[in-house]
Parts: sequence; structure tokens; C-alpha cells
Amino acid sequence: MKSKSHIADTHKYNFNYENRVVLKNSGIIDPENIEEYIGVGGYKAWEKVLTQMKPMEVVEEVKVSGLLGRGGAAFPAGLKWSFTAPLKAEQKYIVINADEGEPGTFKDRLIMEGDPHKLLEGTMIAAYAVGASKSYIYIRGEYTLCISRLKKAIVQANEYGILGENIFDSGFNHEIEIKIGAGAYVCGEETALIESMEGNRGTPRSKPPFPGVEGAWHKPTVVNNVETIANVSAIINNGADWYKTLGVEGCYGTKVYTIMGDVELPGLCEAEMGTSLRTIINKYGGGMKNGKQFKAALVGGAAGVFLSNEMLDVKMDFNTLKEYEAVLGSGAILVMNEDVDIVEMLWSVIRFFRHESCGKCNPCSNGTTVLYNLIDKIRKGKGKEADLDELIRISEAMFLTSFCALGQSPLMPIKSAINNFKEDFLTKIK
Amino acid sequence: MIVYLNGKAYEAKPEETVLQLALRNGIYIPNLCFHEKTGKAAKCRACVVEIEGVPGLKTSCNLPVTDGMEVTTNSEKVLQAQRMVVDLALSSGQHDCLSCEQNGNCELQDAAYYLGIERPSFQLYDDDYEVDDSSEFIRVDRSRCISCGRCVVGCNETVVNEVINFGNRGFDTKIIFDDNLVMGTSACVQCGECVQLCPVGCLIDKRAIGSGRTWELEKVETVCPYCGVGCRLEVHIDRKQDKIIRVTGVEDSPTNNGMLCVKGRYGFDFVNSEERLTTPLIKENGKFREADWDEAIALVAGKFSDIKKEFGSDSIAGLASAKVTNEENFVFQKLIRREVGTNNVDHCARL
Amino acid sequence: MYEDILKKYSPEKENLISILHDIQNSDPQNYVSEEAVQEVSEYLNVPLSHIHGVLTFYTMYSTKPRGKNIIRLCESPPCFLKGSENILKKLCEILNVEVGETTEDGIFTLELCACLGVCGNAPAMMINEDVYGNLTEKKVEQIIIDIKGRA
Amino acid sequence: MKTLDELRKIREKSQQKITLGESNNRVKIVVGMGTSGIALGAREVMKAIIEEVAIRNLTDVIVTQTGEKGLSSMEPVVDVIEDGKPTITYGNITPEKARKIIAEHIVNGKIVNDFIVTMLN
Repeated sequence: MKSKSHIADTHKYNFNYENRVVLKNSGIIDPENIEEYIGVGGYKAWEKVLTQMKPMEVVEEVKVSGLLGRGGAAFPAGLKWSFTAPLKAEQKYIVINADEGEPGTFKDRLIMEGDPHKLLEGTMIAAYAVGASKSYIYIRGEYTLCISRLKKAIVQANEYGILGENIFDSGFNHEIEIKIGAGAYVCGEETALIESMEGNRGTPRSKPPFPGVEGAWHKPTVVNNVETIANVSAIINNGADWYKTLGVEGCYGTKVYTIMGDVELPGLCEAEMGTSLRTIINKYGGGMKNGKQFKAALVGGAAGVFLSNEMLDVKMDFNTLKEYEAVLGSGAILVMNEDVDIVEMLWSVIRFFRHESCGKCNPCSNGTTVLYNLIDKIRKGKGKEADLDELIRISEAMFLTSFCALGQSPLMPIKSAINNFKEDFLTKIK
Repeated sequence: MIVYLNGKAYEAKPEETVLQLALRNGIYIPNLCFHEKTGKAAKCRACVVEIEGVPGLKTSCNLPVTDGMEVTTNSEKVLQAQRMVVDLALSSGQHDCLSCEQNGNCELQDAAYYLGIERPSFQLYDDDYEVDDSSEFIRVDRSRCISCGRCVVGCNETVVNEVINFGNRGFDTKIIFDDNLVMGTSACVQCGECVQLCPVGCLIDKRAIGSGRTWELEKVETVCPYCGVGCRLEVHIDRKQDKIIRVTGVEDSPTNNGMLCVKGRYGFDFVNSEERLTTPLIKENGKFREADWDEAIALVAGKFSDIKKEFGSDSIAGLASAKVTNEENFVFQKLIRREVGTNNVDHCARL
Repeated sequence: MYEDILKKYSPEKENLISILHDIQNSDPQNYVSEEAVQEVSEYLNVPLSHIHGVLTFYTMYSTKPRGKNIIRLCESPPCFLKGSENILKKLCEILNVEVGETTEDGIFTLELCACLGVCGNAPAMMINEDVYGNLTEKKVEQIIIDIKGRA
Repeated sequence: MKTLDELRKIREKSQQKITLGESNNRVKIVVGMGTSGIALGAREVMKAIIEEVAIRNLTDVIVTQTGEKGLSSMEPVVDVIEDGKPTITYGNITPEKARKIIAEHIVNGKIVNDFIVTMLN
């Protein structure tokens, strides 16, 4: 590898530890030893909420921090909690969405493998805030290491009395259980996840009622992504005002971007919201591999957008990207060099959707197959220009009519690929 | 509460959905998966409408009415989306109406007709589905299944036989019986609820196939002749042949809510049976001869009177059939108790 | 036959997915048999059709016997970009199977899967519970040889 | 079961342990044992390090594990932490390279430049 000597010479790969919030401990402490987590200040926030804060104050703090859901939809976490917190119910649940399935995303895996107690601490704080005595962490079945580390962490937290009955004499009880998936991307959708947790086929439910009101076993249920929850203890420890000093207006805090593809140093970085694509590629991704030219980045996973070099300096945060009809999604950044054929990549994206469509609703299960047949035809050089309009027309109809976000998703990559890289398609059509 | 449908005001009931309100007032919105009994599945997505002030489109089958709501069911945006949705459903299988038993009674056909879809735009169907003809009364042709889910809900939640579910995923989703058995070897009791709920030609009464177009049949409502529950049913009759083609349950019947059992739905072959007695027979010298009712009744009444005189009332007992109605049973026990003078009366209590 | 697994769980439907995982993992042919479905159905009081529906919805399960080792090669866009198609070709060639098939000796079943979350080391695959990254044609050949040697 | 006071004490104690403060250990070797690391051979690296430490009877060296730092392309990753010195992160480590690090860096105090990913004060 050419790059290695380059790195060794400078002795400076930027791990960016100073900017890390959710991955502060990952790659530093022993994830299987609760005392190391406690040693770096772990469970301080838990102690603080139990001894000094009322549940609604916790909700308020998170609300003020402006923390947005990191699963892709960017829904304000505090607002989500505030719907469930005041409800009177015999049972409420926190569910952690650890079904990280968006292609190119592995941030939640790093948090769970590297710092499982951080997830547990955030979960407990959320549970205290909304008044839930039980939480579930739903992990995809493929993440075997996450499952075993989290199971160990839960046992340790119980042994230390951090979890369990009447925690530190506060009168608050809490139990955390792991639920395991079995291979279905759609279970990342919160209602499909709940279905799966209940032992069913993981197909989405009608909303309303939203899970916050009627979720798991018809009880009020807050579903949060792992990365979202991993921000919570830092917000409680340092306050909402501190949190708002990070990131950009409206999108505070850091974002874990996973960067891969044709870069020298694929991996992941945690940087402030609003870091540009260029910075992410050059500073954290080590630049383009083998000195090739940048052509495109698929941002946000399969449900994301193909961005061209015109977008290199745009701030990568939820709001700014929305202005450009793009999405940040899960924060996955797949970088493609000049040699990559976007038609091939779009084919791969659509194949993914066809494979993962759950089959519940007609436009998605049939639509993804129609889209696949079309792109496959184009890929094989048998397409015509009108097929490009057809791809957009069908995915637009799917966007308007599909049951859940999965069927709505193909529009983004299809539209952006055709609009930004039309040449690639025309070459195939000729 | 007032709801506007295409600009016109309608009085809505608080519990109903936009689709229910529209259908109740004769405004058609294409819909394939909704059924009053199986509920708002929002799976087919054909019933999308526009709501003033709400971005995008909403499915009307699971959209509760709100006061002052302004709904558009026929804008170009709505029709275009509906057209794509129905086109996709039509493209997904082998929906060749010419030979389909459901022709004229098919909700997919109705939706496609309403939207002006002449033929499916896409070729999605691959013919690796075999028709499941293994069961006695029901043919399952999955090439016509649109995964609406009515049969699944019907089997699991309405009749609670719990035999049907969805198997596989995505485009390959199909209905399965038990642990993926053919219908004939599954625990299916052939109640036919799934057939009645199926909006297309996937689940079909096997014996009706090819024996009469639905619009040529006369539908006569009656009460099931079997047990005493009194299920209301509709007999579909071909008058030319004077033959029953099929039987369906009456959906708004309070006794059976459209449901029937295997006997009520499929046990009508006795009607045209060669062996069925239609004239009374009197045995003389060891041989039956045909008689008329007056002669037969007079003969039986005379014999009963003789027996009663000679051996007393309690030497006679009456046993009624469970096939007769409660009213008929009432009359029968009156006859035995008052005219014969005995309490020896019973009912076979089973068929 | 499956009591040891079943008794670890309370007889509630929410445990179905975990139970099916355990049953499959305990089976030398890596699948959930009809007998198992029957037993689980009785234990949880859940219809057979429900269990079959769940088994065929999730890609990690199989209702047909498979090999001792399940190879699950990622075909999602990040791995596709880094050449997963070539890896697939190579695997098909050295194992002499198509996707979804089991080798004649019953040692491997080749499957494709969605993103495994090791995209920084694409192309990647999982064999049973172990993840392999930065795959090259040469590397997969070695991995297969190594596992065969242990079989 | 611990009380809040006990928790606070654990916090103080382990804080020191991480910086090697009071302990008798001179060096802490940390192997990155995330999925990526393991996929690229971190288990074998860990084994080699433990063996080497035992063979050489290095009683002042402690070997532990951690999760992933996020630089997938440099896995397996090994940190060498010494009090008062910059923490060295080595990348793309194999069992052979790990043995070399022990021999040169841990025993002889000579940093192995070729394997360095980063140096942190």
C-alpha cells in the first residue's frame, strides 16, 4: 500500500478524538469492563438524573439541545420523548433501534462494540425521562459481537446495581433486554421493528397511532436510534448549551460519518454536523485512493443520493442537504472515482431495494421489481432514453403511494443518479 | 360532521374513514385490500386521495374523517398515482379476465376499468406458480394473488382457523397454508371464508369454475338448511339449468356476518341429487310406490292414531332433524306433545 | 427433541425469533425442520403458518437443509463497488455451486446477503459467525481451503 | 450491588488505572477487537502478544482489548500506552509484526516507525 509510508512519515492520522462525543471511548476503553467505562466518567449522567433531575427536566434538557434522531429521519429526540412522557400507562417502553442495515453504515456497530455502556446509560436516561420500566435493544442478527458485548454489559450493570430494582435508592426500576433480528432491512423502520420484536414478520404498521402512543404490545413506546441515544449522557453531563456549540444552526452536535469506497483510508469519523464532503474525504478518508479523480459520492446509504463534485463543499447536515434535494440519512458516504459507472451502482442500489422490499404493500413490492427490470435492461445496453423518464416516473409514484419509507426511498438515488450523471446512462443507451 | 368530497359537502359519521364515507355516498375510490370485515389494511395503496393542506397523498381506507376535511378523489395527481398502483397490481400476475372465474365480480377489474387501464404496462409475471387443486372445494391460483391480505386476516381473525399466512418476502410474497402445505393436506376446514373475501380470482370455488358467468346467475337469499344457527346465505342459481352454481354468505347478516361453514357453503349437491326423494313413497307388499301428500299424511295419521289407541301415547316418540329451523322444531314438538300426547320428543342435535 | 432450547424461553410469541435462531444453530444442517416448526407451534401456541411466514421473511433462516458452513457474501453497493461480483464468481467456481446451493460434500452453502456493516473493509462476507474483510480472489480461496482443512 | 459512593470510588480508581498512575504496570498494550479488527486477524494478534509477553516474562506489561477506533483500513490496530510518553497506535498488525513491536518497542524502547498510524500526546 502506497499510503502507508505517507502516514508513517507524518505519524499523524487524524483520529479526531477531541471532537468525539458518541465515540469518545470506542477504541480506547475495554468494552467488556464496566469499571473502565465508569473510570472515564461513565454513569455520571445517570447518577445526575437520578439524584438531581425530575423526568420532565430531562426531557426538557434534551429538547433544548435540539438533538435530532440519527437513524436517518432526523426527528427531534426530545420532542419524541415529550409525546410519551406525560402519558399515563401501566407500562411504557424504550426501544433502541440497533438494526443498522443501511448499506455503508456501521456507526452503531462501533458504538455497541466499543462502548456498550454508553448505549445502556443513554437508554436508562431516556427510560427515566419518559417513565419506562423496561427497555429493549433490537439488534440485527448479523451483529454477533454487538449482541455478546451488550449482553455482558447488561449483566455487569445489573451486578453493580446500575440497573435493576430501586436503583441507588431512587425508587426507579429498570430492566433492559436484547431482542435479535434475523435479516431484514425493513426492520430498521420503527413499526416493522416492533412487529419483529413481537415475534412477527417485520412489516410496518399503519401510523397513526404512532409508537409513542401505541407501540410495542400496544403500549407507549419510544424508539430511538443507537447514535441518538449515545449522545444523551454527554448532553446531560455538559448541558444543552454546550451541545449547541457543536454543529450548525438547527443541526447540533456531531455526526458519525462512515466513509468508504475509493478513498485511501476507509473507516469512520465523528465530526461536527455540517462538515463538508471535501473535508471528510480528504481529512478523514485520506483522500482519493491512488490519486484518482473524485466522481461521485452516494450519501446516506442506498436510500441516499448520488452527489457530484459540485456538492463537495456543501455542509453535510440534515437541513443543508435538504435544501439541495439531498439527504444525509445515516451519514454513510460511499466515494466513487472517475472509473466508476453510475449505472452499475444504481443497479446495485435498486437490486438492494428489490431484495429488501417486505412485500406488504403493492407499489413497493411490485415497483422495486419493475425498477430493477428497467435498470437491468439499461445496464445491458438494451434501454432507451425514455426508460430514464420511466424510472423517475415509477419511483415518484412509489414515493407518493408506498406504505413506508422503504418504498419511498428509491426515488432519491434514481433521480440524483440520472440528473447528475446522465452521461453514464446515455453511453449505455447508445 | 361535514366532510367535503370533491367540493361537495357530506355528513360523515365520526367513526368512519374517508373511503367508507365515499363508498357510502356512491363515490368510487379504487380499493383492493379494504373489506368491512378484515379492516383497513392500507396495503394495496390504490385508495390514495388528496387532502387539502396535507402534502402528498393519503390512503383513504385508514384515514379517519375530521370535521371540515376537504378530500379530492379525482384530481389528475390522484388518478395518476392510482393508475400506477393498479397497473402494478395488474402487472404482478396472470390477470387474464377472459378465462377468469372472477370476471364480472373482480375488484381489480373494477379498479382497472375505472382508471382506464386496458392492459398491464409491465411484465412481472413469471409462470412458476402451480395451481393448487388439492383441496375438495377451493382452487388456489397464486398467479392471480395480489397479496391484499384479506384471506390472511379472515382465516386468522374472523373465522380463527389460523391456516393461511403470508410466506416469503417482497415480490415473492405469497399466501401459504400451515407449514407451506398444499391446501388439501393442510388443516383447512374448507369454510370458504377466504374465497368469499378474495377480491380477485386467486381463491375460487372449484365446482363453480366454468359453470356460469356471475352476471347470468340469479341470486336468491335464503337461510341455510343445515343446522339451526340460521346463517343467511345467497344461492347463485343458473335458471336455464335450474342448478345452484355457488353459495355465498350474506355479509350484513347479524347471525353469520358473511361466514359459512363447509356444509352451508359447499353442501348443496343434495338439491339436484338423483337420489333425493321429492314424492312420498308408500310400501305395499314389500315394495315402494309413489303416492301424493294427502294420501301419505292420511295414512300416517291413521296409523299413529291406531297405535296411540292400542298402546297409549307414550308408545310413540318424535325425533326431529337438526336441519329444520327453530320454528319448525317448535311446531313439531307441539304436534308430539299436544296431538300425540307425549313428552317423548327430541332432536337429533347433529347432522 | 427441542425441549432444551424451548425451556430457556417463556412460551410467548415474542421469543419466536430467538427460538428459531437457536434451533437453526443447533442443527448440523443449519436449518429449521418441519418437526421443529411443529414443536415450536405447540410450545408457543402459535399457528404453523405464522412460523413458516416468519421463517421465510427473514434471510438468516432456512427451511431447507444447508451445509455445515454458511457463506454469506455481501452484495450491497459498498461491497459491489469494491468488486463483490468477482468474489462471487470465484466462490461459485471453487465451490462449484450457484448462489443458494450447497457443495456436494455438504461443507458449504453459498448465499448472498445485504450489508454486514464492515463496509470499511469491503468486500466482506460472513461464514457462520465470523466476518472476513478486504476480500480478494486469492484470499477467499485460502479461507475456503482453511475451513475445508478443519472440516 | 454498589452504592453511589462505591461507584464514585470505582470511578477514581479506574481513572488512575487507565493512565497507569498508581499501578505497577509500565506499559499497557491495547488490541482493537472490533468486528473489523477481528475480521482482519486481531484475535491472532492478541494471541501472539499474550504469548510473547509470557515468553519474555514481561511482568510490568498489561494487555487488554478495546473496540474499534474507526480506521477500518488500518485494522488490526494496537495501541502502546506508556506513562509520560505519547500513545502510539500501530496499524495493519499481524502476529509477526506484533512480536516485533514487543521486541523493539516494549523491550528495547524503540518505536517501530514502519507500523505507526498515529502518535498522540
